[in-house]
Formats: sequence, structure tokens, C-alpha cells
Amino acid sequence: MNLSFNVEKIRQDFPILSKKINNKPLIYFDNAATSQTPICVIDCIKDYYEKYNSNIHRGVHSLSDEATSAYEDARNKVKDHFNIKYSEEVIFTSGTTHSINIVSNGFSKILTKDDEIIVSGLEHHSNIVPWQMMIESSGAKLKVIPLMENGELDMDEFANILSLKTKVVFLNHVSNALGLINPIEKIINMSHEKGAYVLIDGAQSAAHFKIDLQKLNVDFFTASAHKLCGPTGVGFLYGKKELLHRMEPLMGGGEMISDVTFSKTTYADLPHKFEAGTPNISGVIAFGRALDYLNEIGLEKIENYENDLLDYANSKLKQIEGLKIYGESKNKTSVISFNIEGIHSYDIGALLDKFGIAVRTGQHCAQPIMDHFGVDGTVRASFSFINTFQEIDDLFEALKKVKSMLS
Amino acid sequence: MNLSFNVEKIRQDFPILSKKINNKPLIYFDNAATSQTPICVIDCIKDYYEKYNSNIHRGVHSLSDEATSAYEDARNKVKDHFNIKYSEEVIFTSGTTHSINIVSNGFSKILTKDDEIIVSGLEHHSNIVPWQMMIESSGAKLKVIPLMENGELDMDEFANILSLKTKVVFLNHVSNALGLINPIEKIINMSHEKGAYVLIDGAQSAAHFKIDLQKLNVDFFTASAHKLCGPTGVGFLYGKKELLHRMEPLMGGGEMISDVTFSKTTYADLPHKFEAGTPNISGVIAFGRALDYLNEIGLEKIENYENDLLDYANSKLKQIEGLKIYGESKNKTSVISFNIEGIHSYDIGALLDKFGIAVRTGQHCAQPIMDHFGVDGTVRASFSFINTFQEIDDLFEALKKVKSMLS
Amino acid sequence: MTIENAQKDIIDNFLFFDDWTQKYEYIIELSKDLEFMSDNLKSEDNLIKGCQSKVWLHAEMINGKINFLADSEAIITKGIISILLNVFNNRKPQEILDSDMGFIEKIGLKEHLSPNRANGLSSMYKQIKFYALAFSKS
Amino acid sequence: MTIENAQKDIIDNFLFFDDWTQKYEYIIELSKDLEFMSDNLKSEDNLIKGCQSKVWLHAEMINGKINFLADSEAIITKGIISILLNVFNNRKPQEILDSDMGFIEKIGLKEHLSPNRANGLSSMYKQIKFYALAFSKS
Ligand SMILES: Cc1ncc(COP(=O)(O)O)c(C=O)c1O
Ligand SMILES: Cc1ncc(COP(=O)(O)O)c(C=O)c1O
Repeated sequence: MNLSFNVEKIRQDFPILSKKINNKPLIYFDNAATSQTPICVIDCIKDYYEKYNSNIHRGVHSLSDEATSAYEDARNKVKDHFNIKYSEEVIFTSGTTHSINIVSNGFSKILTKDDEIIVSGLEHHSNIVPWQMMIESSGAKLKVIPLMENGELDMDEFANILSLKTKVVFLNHVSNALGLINPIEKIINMSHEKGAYVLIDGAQSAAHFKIDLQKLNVDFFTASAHKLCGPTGVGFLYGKKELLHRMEPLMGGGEMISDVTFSKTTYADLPHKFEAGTPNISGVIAFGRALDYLNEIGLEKIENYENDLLDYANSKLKQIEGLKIYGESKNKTSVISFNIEGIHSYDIGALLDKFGIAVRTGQHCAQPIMDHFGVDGTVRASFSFINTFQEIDDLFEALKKVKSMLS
Repeated sequence: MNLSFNVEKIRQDFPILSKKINNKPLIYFDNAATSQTPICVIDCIKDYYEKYNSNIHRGVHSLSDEATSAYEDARNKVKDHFNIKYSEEVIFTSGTTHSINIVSNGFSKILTKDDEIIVSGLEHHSNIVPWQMMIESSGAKLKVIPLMENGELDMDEFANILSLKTKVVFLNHVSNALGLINPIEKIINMSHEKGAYVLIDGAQSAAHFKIDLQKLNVDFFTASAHKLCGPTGVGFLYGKKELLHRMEPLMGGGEMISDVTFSKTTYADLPHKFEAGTPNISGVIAFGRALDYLNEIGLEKIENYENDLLDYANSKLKQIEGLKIYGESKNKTSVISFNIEGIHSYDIGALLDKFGIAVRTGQHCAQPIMDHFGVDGTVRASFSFINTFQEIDDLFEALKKVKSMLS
Repeated sequence: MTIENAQKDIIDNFLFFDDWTQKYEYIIELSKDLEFMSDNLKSEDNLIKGCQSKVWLHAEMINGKINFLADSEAIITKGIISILLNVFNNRKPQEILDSDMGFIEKIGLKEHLSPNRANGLSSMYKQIKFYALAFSKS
Repeated sequence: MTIENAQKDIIDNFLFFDDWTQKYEYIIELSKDLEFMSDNLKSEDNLIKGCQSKVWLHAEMINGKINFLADSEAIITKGIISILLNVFNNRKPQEILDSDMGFIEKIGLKEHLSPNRANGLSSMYKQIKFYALAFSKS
């Protein structure tokens, strides 16, 4: 167990943790769906609206200067946090889904029907549906990296389907349904050898360990603020400059053009080309503050503590007879996806809620993984650095009661 | 003058109004770019993150129920406020720009090269560029309603270019650069007679008077929360059900599908089909609160008070020699767009800022209007119900000093 | 018995419980009362959208009254269906159309009414009303 | 005089002012010192992106030093260009590349450095550095 990690002190940063559910203290094990928000991030939003709310980039007045500076500071924070080379390679979006759609739409005019794209069998719907839409308009073919029995990617099969025809490979860094960490370094290198670009969906990884995008040499990367202690409605897309230049924007509007007449429009430079309209200004600024917060604690410490939580939870939950964990592996973030024999995942979730325990149940927007395991859904308990070992004990006790009620 | 309107009391709802700029009290005349935020809306955001932050729609736990209910309540508030028939006709977006792109993208697969679309010469870039992108992919032709000398739409010309070939007419309700209110009732009726659909960009109208969408019988309508006392990064699109059903979504992702395999995806019902990914949950809920706030004051009162402000400002500003107002008309919201002879708009804005007065200068994302008047830009002072008559006096005095410094 | 009285009975039954455990144990009990639904009725057409566990609802008009058959994979959902059918089964379409769901709040199951798509109580009620409307016109 | 000294001089001049009116009157004064730029140099190519008023910047290499000519439609922008050229005109490329813009903050014009695209001071400085880099390689 990790003694250097002062979880009680950290928990004081999160006002929601004093909430009672059904008269019991909230135990929040749905961190993979959305992270909770520390008070410094909430205050940052409040501060924005109370002190310098203004539209940005084109205002001549002080409020607009102040808001613009804060907004662009946030861009630099993202750049530094993920070790990105140029700040204009950071595009603010409304979230991972929006980011992926920018890329899939951008490629829909670049790819042809002779091209192929590769997706993993572990994807969130947000990293499947946009590419299906792209395929429809470009005619490119989709290949899927199959899963091995435990849910890990079958890398031999990946080597088989990867070819010079492959133009884009897209997969998540960590699977939201199972918590499996994919071997993205390997996948990026193998793909680049064939001349294919790689998009990594980091929605589930960025909160759990440090990521160095220059070192990874990945072509596109994206994450959502709301899973990183930040607010809803904001995320970012990293893309290599030369690729962003080649792609057409998903949306047109103010900010993203440099010249408009009715017959012709010239797009503005990066990053503005992809940031049409008034952005989520307060959200972007608060996202920057959230990254500061994570760095103040230290992602390495977070990673170690969460690994300890996961080990502990694994050892406890396995004591429950009939409980089956999906996607077991050494390379996992702190997520346990499970079922109990003969019981529907919904029933477990609904009753855990009565104990004040928030888990997610169902398909987790990843129907193909559920199909792989031949299940309708699972219970997913996702832990984070705001959780305690005691809470895992509480989950264990609650699960035993739930099981006896339902069988 | 409107005595029943207690502006001093209302100003206390806006924390930012106690801000000092260059040691002078902030005078905020940039309301058309973004509105300021009342404390109840700020508290609503704070409340969300402190008490029930959670991902929505698919969670089995109480927090998710609570957040989902609040989110869907906001949808009903938008429905009621704009007198929309069905709540599923309200799509939450990241703002007006996003909304317009949903429609232009949706129509890009419906229109053919034999079709025509009509735009007004008064549009914001957000209502021009998406349609240009659409034209490129559909081949449809773009016709422009020209402006009369004062900037009003030339309705005779509109009647001329409108034909059975016209499929969509899109224009703003109120022009952001000039504040002119367009005769949208007439335009909607004339368009419908030819079988054309109409999209009204309400970004500049919704804050200033009550709008009844069923009565207008318009096909699409959109506005941004950040111009309605709400937060940044959220807006809505209203569309008639049967049209929304016909359009393909702009983005793919979680929430918006009902069934996913790698070979096929079935879209979910309205409104989810167009709300891919985790939305701006706190933003949507706070948007609902902002509409409540406006209704607590009463839009009719706001409209009357703002008209009085406009009349007063008109009479004062015209006393300044060499000052020219663009877009004079009886049908205007409280916006004055002007230049002073021989002085660049930027210089005026930059110096007004030193007096604590925030105005916007430049093209206002409406280059075609600037071209119409043969100017490079204007100074735009946009008033709202948080402004006072005294502030207009201050603007008048400041402008006289600015003018003497610059000439 | 009118729908209103059936609802009152249920409220009375639930008043009896001191804590949520008893309440949910009762709901689980009720799930066992559901009339058997044969697999061939568990078709795509009878599937109700918007519930996390699969829920099937079948309706037939018999002597002017609607006969419902329903099932679900989840026990709690089944128990809740059972409550619903206690109220709405064998009713004339108009009775159903005139009804409301206020009693759900009174028995402390309000959370199941949330527009959250995980729990499908609102969807089930919508579908029941939909059938009532369809049969009232036929 | 080194760039640093030129910047110090400017800082000293600005220290002199008690209020913003005097400061901006001085900037407006300075705008009149700008060397004349002929219309044919005001080309698309010389236009600096990212300023609200049009700003043109032309550069030539003369005896190892860069000679700048610039103009703007807005007086305040012109005044600020004038300050910039006081510092950066007739310098060797390397001198410019080694410089920074700290002095702008010291003379209280920090707002003009904001990434806000309305005021283009950062864009102008970027363009000046860009020319310096280009000439240093040629
Ligand atoms: C008339 C008009 N349309 C569209 C927009 C774009 O709105 P947003 O930037 O919130 O997407 C604006 C905002 O400036 C506007 O005034
Ligand atoms: C792996 C993965 N990709 C994409 C997404 C979509 O993110 P968002 O809903 O923030 O757009 C999620 C969120 O659930 C995710 O877990």
C-alpha cells in the first residue's frame, strides 16, 4: 500500500465527496465515465464569469485581452503537459468525440476506395461511428484488429492486416470498458513503417499516467477535460501540423476564416481553422487549471496509488463466488469490469446505488466488446486517486449483500 | 424613459460590474459579442460540480439520475421559452455555429446541383462559411439577398431570386454588425409558398425579445447561451421533427446510436442522434437557469428598456460631428455601429478601453456588410438591460475626448 | 377496481416498509408474479427502447380490455413491470389514457422515472400508453 | 546603441508620464515620425496577418543590416510600430534574433502583447523576427 499518498487531504479538494446518497456517503466508482471536479477548478470557472468573461481573439478591450490570454495560456498548458511541440497543434474541441470527428471528416476527402483503415475491436462508439461515416463517403475499407480471449489485441493479426494500403489506424490508448492498456508504441511504429497515420484516443489514459506525445511520435491524440478533473464540454485534439494543414475543417464559422466573400473563403491559420465559433472559453481555461491540479499532485503518484487500489480491489472481488472479471491483464488502469453469475448487471448497479456506491453498468458504449465476451453488459467499477481502500471494502460487503438479495 | 425598470437592482446580480478597468468602473457595451453572467447562473454551475456532477443518460446511479433530470429539464425550459412543440426538437449544441453546421451538413446530402439556396447579405460568417462548404459538396447554387443603402434587406430582390428551385433560405433574425431586425415573418411565408425551408440564426435576437417558434412556423432556429446570460460552449438547434429525421448527423459517437457493429450502425432517436459524445452538461443546465433569469425579469421589460437606451444613445451620439451610424432603421435592437470621419475604428476602441468602456471594433465577423458600406470596420456599441443612461453619457464624453486626441 | 384504487393499494403496501432493503426485497418478490411470456413473443417488435436490460412488452385487446404480457432480463426491472401490470393490465384503453404515474413517486421509486435511459420505467409507461392510444382508435 | 539600450531609452521616456492620456498622446506623436512608406510597398505580401487595422511591413537588407519600412491605417498602431522600429530598425539579423519584448511590459503596453488578434503587436514582432531569421540565413 502506498503510504506517501495522502488521500484524505486530497478528498477535501472535492466538495461532492461530502454528498450522501440514500443516507450513505457517496462512494464514486464511476470515474471512467466522468471524473469529479476539485474546488480549484470550480473556482476557476466562477472567477472567469465574475471577473473577465468576454468573447476572445478579436476584442479591442481589456476584458477580451484578459480572456484571450487565459484561453491561450490553457493551450500552452496542454502543450506542455503532453509535451507537444507547437501550441498551434493543440485544437480545443468540445470533447474526444468532436476531436475524432474532425479527423475522420478530414480524412474523408483524402482517402479513396483503394485505401484501408484499421480500428481495434476494443473501441468506444465514439471511435467507431465517425469512421463508419467516413467510409460511406470515401469508400475506404475498414479492417478490425481482433481480440484475444482475455480481451487484449491480437497483435499477430494486426501485423497481418496492416499493409501499404493502410492509411489510418485508430485505437484507444486504454479501453473504457475493460481498462486494458494497448501497446500503442508498437502499433505506432509498425503503422509508420507502412506509411499509415495513427490516431490515439486518450480519453481513458490521460488521467492515469503521463503521456509524452513527441516521444510517442503519434499523428493524432485526443482526450476530454471531463475525465481529467476538468469541466464538461471541452477537450482537445493534437495533430501534427502538416496533417492539420491538409485536412478540411469539420465546421465553418467565425474565427476560422481569414477572408470571406460570398464567392470564396480563405481559412485562417492553425489552430483557428478548426475552432469555428465562440469556443467554450470558461471550459478551456478551467481545463488548464485541472491539468495544473493533476500536476500539483503528480501523475506518477496518482498512477502508483491507483495501481495499488486496483490490486486490492482485484484480490477482494475475486473472493466473491461466481464473480467473473473481463479483460484481466497486467497492463490495466484501475478499472474492473465484471459480472456475477446468474445476475443481470443492471440489478447489481441499481442495488449498489442504494448503498451509495456509483458504478456503471451496461455496454459502456462499446457494444463490439460485449459481443466478444458474449455478454449483454457488465458492471464497471472504475477507481481513481480520490478513492480509498476502505471504499473498496465497502464495495465488497455491499456486493455480498446484493448477491444474496438477488439469488 | 422607463422608470419601472430597476436597473440598479439588476446590476447587483452581475459580479463583473464591480470590476475596474484602468482604474475606472467597467462600462460593458460589448453585449452583442457575449452577455455578462448573473450570479444565479454562476451558482448553478458551481452547484452542479459540487453536488451532482455525473455523466448522463446511461448511468444506473443516483448522481447520473440527478444530472440527467437537470439536463432534460433544461431541454424543457428551452422548449417552453421558445414555444417549441416537442422537446425532442431541441438539440443541444456547442453554440450557433455548431447548430448551423449541423443543418448545412445535413442538407449537403439532400440537395443537388439543380437546387438553390438563398442567404442574406447581412450574415455573420457562421452563417456563410458552412453553406459555402455545403455548396462545394452538393453543387447547389448560392443566391444573395442584396442590401439597400441603409443596410436593410432588399425585399423586392428577394422576391425575384426566390423560386421553386430554392430549397433553403437562411438568414439572421438580427444582424450582429448593425442590429437590424429582419422581416423574418414575411421571408418565412414567402419561402414556404415556394416550398423552401428557412433557417433563422437567432444569435442576436433571442436576448432582446420574446420569440414564438410555433407561431413563426420556422423550420430551423438557433441561438447561443453565451449571448443569453448563459455560459460559453452551449447553444441549441431547433428543427422540425420530420426534417431532423431526414438529415444525417454531423458527428458520430456515443449516445447517438442505438446499435453498433463494425458493419452497421443504427442511429438513435431524436434528439440523441445529433448529440454525439458527452455534452456540455453543466453548460446546458446553466443555460436553462439563464432562461429562467431572463423570464424572471421579463423579456418585454427588457425590450422596452433597451429601446429607450437605444433612442437615448442615438440622440447623444449624433451630436458628435463626423460620426456616422451604419444601418439606421426603426427595426433595430440596441446596437449602434458607427465610425468617426478620418479616424480608424481600432483607434477609437483602443482609447475607449482606457476610459473603461468596452466596445467592439472591426468587421464583426461580417465582412460582406463592411464591403457593402465600403468600410474596413466599424465601432460597435451594443447595449443591454444591464446598462444605464449614465453610462451612455460617459460614452458620449469619452468619445469627444477620444476624437480630440486622434484628430 | 379502478386504476386509482389499484395505485392506492400499491402505495399502501409500500408504506409498510421501513427501509430500502425491505422495499427492494418486495420488488424482487413481485418479479416472480409476472405471468409467463413465451419466447416467441420476445421479438424485436416487442422490445422497448431505452432500457438498459432488455424489456419486452406485448399487448392484445380482449373483450375491450388490453391484456399485457411483459418480461425483462433484470429482476428489479421485472418487479417494476409487475407493479405496472398490476395497475394497467386488463383495463380499457381510455382508463389507461386518463391515468398518471404519480404513485411511483409516492412509493419512493422516483429515481426510476428519471429521463436517464438506463432505467426504462418512463419508456415502459410510454409504450403502455401508446398501445392504449392505438387500441382506442381501432 | 545596442537594442537593449534603445529599449532602455524608451522605458525612460515612458517613465515620464503620470497617466495614460499623456502616454497615448506620446504614442500618437510618435506615429508621425514613421518614415514614409510608398503605396506600392503596401502589397498583400507585406500585410501582417492578425491585426485589426491593416499593417504593412517591408524589409530590406542594406550593408548587413535590416532596413524596415512599415505603416498602418490606425494611428495607435502606427505609434507602436514607430516604437518597434526605433528599437529594431537598422540592426543585424542576429541582434534581432537575440532580443526580447520585455520592455513593452515595462512601458505599460502589455495589453498590446496579448494573443488577442485585435492588436497585432505580437504578430508584428513575429514578422520582424521572421525577416531576421530569413536574412540571417541568406
Ligand atoms: C448573428 C450571429 N450568428 C452567429 C454567431 C455565432 O455564434 P457562436 O460564436 O456563439 O457560435 C454570432 C455570434 O457572434 C452572431 O452574432
Ligand atoms: C475510450 C473513449 N473514447 C471516447 C470517449 C468519448 O468521450 P466524450 O464523450 O468526452 O466525447 C470516451 C468516453 O466515454 C471513452 O471512454
